Amino acid sequence: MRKISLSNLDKAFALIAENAKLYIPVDGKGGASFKLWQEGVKMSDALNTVRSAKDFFFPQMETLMEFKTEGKNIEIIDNRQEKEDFVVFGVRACDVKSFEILDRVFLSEPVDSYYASRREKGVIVSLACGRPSETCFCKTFGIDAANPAGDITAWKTETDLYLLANTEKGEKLLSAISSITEDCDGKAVEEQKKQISAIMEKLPLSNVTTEKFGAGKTKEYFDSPAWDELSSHCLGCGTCTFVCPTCQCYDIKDFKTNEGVQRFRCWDSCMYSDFTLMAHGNSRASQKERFRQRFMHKLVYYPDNNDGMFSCVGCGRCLTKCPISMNIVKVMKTLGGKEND
Amino acid sequence: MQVNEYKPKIVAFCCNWCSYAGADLAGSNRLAYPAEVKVIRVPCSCRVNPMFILRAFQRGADGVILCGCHPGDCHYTSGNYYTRRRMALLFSMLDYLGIEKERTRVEWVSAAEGAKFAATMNDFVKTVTALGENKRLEDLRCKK
Amino acid sequence: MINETLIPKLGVITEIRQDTPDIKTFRVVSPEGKKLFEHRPGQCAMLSIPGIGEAMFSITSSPTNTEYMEFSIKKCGCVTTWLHAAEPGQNVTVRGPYGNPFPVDDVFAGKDLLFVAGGVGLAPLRSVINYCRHYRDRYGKIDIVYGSRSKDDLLDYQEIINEWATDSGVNVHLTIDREQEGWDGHVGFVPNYVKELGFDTNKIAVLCGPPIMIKFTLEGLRSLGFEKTQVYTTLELRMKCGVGKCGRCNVGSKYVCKDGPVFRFDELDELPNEY
Amino acid sequence: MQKITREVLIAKAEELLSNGTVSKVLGLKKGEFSYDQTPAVFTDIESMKKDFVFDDFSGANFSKYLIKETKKGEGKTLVFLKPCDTYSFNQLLTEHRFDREKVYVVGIACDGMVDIKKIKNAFGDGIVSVDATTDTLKVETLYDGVKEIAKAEVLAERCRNCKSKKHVAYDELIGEDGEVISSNRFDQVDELEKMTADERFAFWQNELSRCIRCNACRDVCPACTCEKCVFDNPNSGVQNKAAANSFEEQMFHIIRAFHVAGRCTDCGECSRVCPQQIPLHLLNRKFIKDINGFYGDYQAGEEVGNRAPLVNYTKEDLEPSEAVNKGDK
Repeated sequence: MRKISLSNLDKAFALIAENAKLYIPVDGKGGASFKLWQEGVKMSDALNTVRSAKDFFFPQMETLMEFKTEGKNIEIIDNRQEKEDFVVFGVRACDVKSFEILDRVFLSEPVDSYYASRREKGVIVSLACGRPSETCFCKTFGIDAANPAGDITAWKTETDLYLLANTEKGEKLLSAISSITEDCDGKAVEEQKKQISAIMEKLPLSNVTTEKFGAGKTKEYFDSPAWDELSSHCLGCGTCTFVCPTCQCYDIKDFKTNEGVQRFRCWDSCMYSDFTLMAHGNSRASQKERFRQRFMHKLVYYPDNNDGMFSCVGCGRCLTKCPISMNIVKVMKTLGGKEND
Repeated sequence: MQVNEYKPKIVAFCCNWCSYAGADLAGSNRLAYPAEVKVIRVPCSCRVNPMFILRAFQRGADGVILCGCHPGDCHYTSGNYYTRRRMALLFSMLDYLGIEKERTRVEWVSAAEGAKFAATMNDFVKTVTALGENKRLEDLRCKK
Repeated sequence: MINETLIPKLGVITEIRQDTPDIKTFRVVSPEGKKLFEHRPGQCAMLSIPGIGEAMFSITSSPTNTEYMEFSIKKCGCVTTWLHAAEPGQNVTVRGPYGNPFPVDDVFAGKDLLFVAGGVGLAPLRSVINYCRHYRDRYGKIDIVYGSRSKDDLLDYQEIINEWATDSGVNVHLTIDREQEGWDGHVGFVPNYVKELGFDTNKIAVLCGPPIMIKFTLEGLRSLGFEKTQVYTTLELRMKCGVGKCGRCNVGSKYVCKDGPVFRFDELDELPNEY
Repeated sequence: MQKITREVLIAKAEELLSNGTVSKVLGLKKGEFSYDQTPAVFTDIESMKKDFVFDDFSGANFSKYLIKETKKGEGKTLVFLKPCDTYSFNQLLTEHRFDREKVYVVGIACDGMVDIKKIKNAFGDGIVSVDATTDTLKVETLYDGVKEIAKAEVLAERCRNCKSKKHVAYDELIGEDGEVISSNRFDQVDELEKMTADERFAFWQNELSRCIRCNACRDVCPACTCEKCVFDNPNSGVQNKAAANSFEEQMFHIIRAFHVAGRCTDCGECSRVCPQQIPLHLLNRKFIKDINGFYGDYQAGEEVGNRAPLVNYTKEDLEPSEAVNKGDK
């Protein structure tokens, strides 16, 4: 394990930024967001960014290819480019876990090359959560906020930042800043881990469990009468899906530029009425079906296809952002029954 | 020597009954106005939805002008009165967002005012040329 | 850089056949005049016109056709309307094949087969029917029940009467919804016709057509003694990626594009009713 | 002024449910924390006593839900409306969005609602509970014990600039009715107008670039009740789920605000729900201010049946060129 004094953090950022684009969470209007590090940019102390870190690998909008059309002819232009190396610093345990969930979608055959190339070039430096929020429930999904995954795990104390490489990529990055870090023992980190674990136990949502959910439960919940009430006031906006680190549905659309056609992919939301709309009708006709799809996908369908892994990381973003304060915790508690209370 | 003179792209929405005829008259009277002005005929100035104006900018226009019958002379009695309110609010909003207010304009041009049409266009093109390219309401995808 | 499934191949429409008033069949080959890719019966492909959109269509031609692929397309939405206005020589982009085929080489092998189709529902089945006709000796008796609104709405009518009906061991039963001049065949809805014909249950049935037809035909077959494990169908939902990633064509935890479109009815029973 | 509490409202609901005036109650249901409340329909008083909640976090505007609720079943829906909600209520009636006969409105006095975001800005994450029974809130935090903060400091933006304490629609009032008050709600618009165009552009770029196009502002807006929104219509050419660049962000927000211009009652829901905290009300207020300035004072929803300024005109209206220059002052 290595450590670096917080006063030297800017130097470390400068060193990293020499070889790769470095993104860190920065405070701004409306909350923290990941921004490109430049001289003078200060890291945010916020627990989490408003948008999740999935943007780095699965951006809200990206061009897939272009076309030129002339008369009856079409020319297909594959303008994919080698991505640049980049480092994302300060990703929380929940968001790091979300990459694993996205990987299972985008890196399964056939591999999504857009996602894969970003994943290959990105180095994740995670940061343990010193002060989890009341909306956090990552523990529910077996995530340890005190010990996040990632290429490098970092712990921040009052004075120092402790760094531990978990992968080859991480080792490489650590060695790049070895001149300003020093070897150290893990005492301070152990101490912090204990503290964090103690806080996690105390959090109001620490008793939420996934016991009642998982693979093979489709029949049990699909026709539950609870969906009517749960979804009855859903606005059908896309806030929950767009702030969610694990929502990965996308749309592919064409944009006619003045020269040709750009085919792009953008985030889509199963909460939107046109998500499944076809020329002859809609297989999910009302908001109830759309709402059900979102939560069934996270709690049942995804586990069905991914060895029981849930597609929620308990980051709590939907809890804070939903305009009507409806969220996965309320869904789990309602469907799961009393035991979950 | 190559002269790289900036020529703005101007979209002029002209009402079918007055301003389009005014543009016609300007043509038949051989009154010159810049070729950068692309005229789009609309049944009434009131047909112009605020979205049309924004999309003209998106597609690369540097200035958008809307011409209709003089207030009181609308072929449909009151269309241009609504236009007047809508555009007043829209232009004020564009200004509020920091978009140059000189890029948008409404003029009332009757079928008899060929000269006014040409003069208006000349003046508008001059104004927009002085402003230069539209950078604040542009869609980069359309600017390759 | 690795291959990207979302990036399509270029195809050329070489021939357009007006099958019915609202269905055209498009023949597509590569710019070099070859077949674009190999597929199995029942699989689909994404056709697109840049700037208009991309949509999933079943490949109607049989895999045994080595020269070209065909798509029978009904005019109903944005892309299909555009395609209907296209002329031969038009380029399109194609990617695929997607989805699971009908189990023609294992489950179907050696069995009697019953195909039941309604309207444009014949499109995905035509590929299987022609495949089975091509390898005629591998299968038992083949029955085809096909119905449409009127005689003019029968897809591939010429092929049906000139080729399918003349094959030995292939029985074609056509029906139309209402009486029509010049039609001396059966009149009535497909599900009733299937019941009237009364097939023995020692066969595999394959259904495709409008949801209401599928529902009642399945009931009809059940009343004749068919098990759900003997009956197959093919589903269609809105798709964007074709590879189970964009997240919209799922029925429960199955993606129609990846795990389907071919399902057996007992498999569908395991899925929620959302298709 | 009578303090409106949960108990007062439950008692009123009990009375109206038991005498058959209403068959259901549209209200808020308590959530996981002391501040997250979800709209819900209660049909019996027991469930209300269990889950119904009303406190300083009950800021949601209920009028839009009435469109859906009044279409369900027979009987009247009881709804408690704050003064600002009643304006939206009237505006929806003006646009014939629901049947007035199917709603029973109890007007409730309001002394402003609290914004949890402001509490979090003050004390950070980890709010265990908030006691909002007095004008000084007691906030229990995970890390710093119990903190106190004046309610005035954490009032929601729209309440800080409340335009009216008067109910413009009700069947019954609890407490006394207030008056239309002169607010400072246009101050921020004035400030922006005083900036140079460059500064304004920079300001809005910073704000609008955060937009994630979740459509929450549109979906929550009581004035946005189109059956199919232009931004959901594939044939409109503007149906994009993600803003590709700054143009589309601007386009969406200009058009969204324009489509509700003259109908927006300034209820502030758009800004409340924005996950990126974009001050969307500043766009709506600009239109309101311009309408007042150009065509005379107009308050949407003040009376049922009022003709909105954008579907109205006078022969003497000012010219767009004058409007733009007038906006400067």
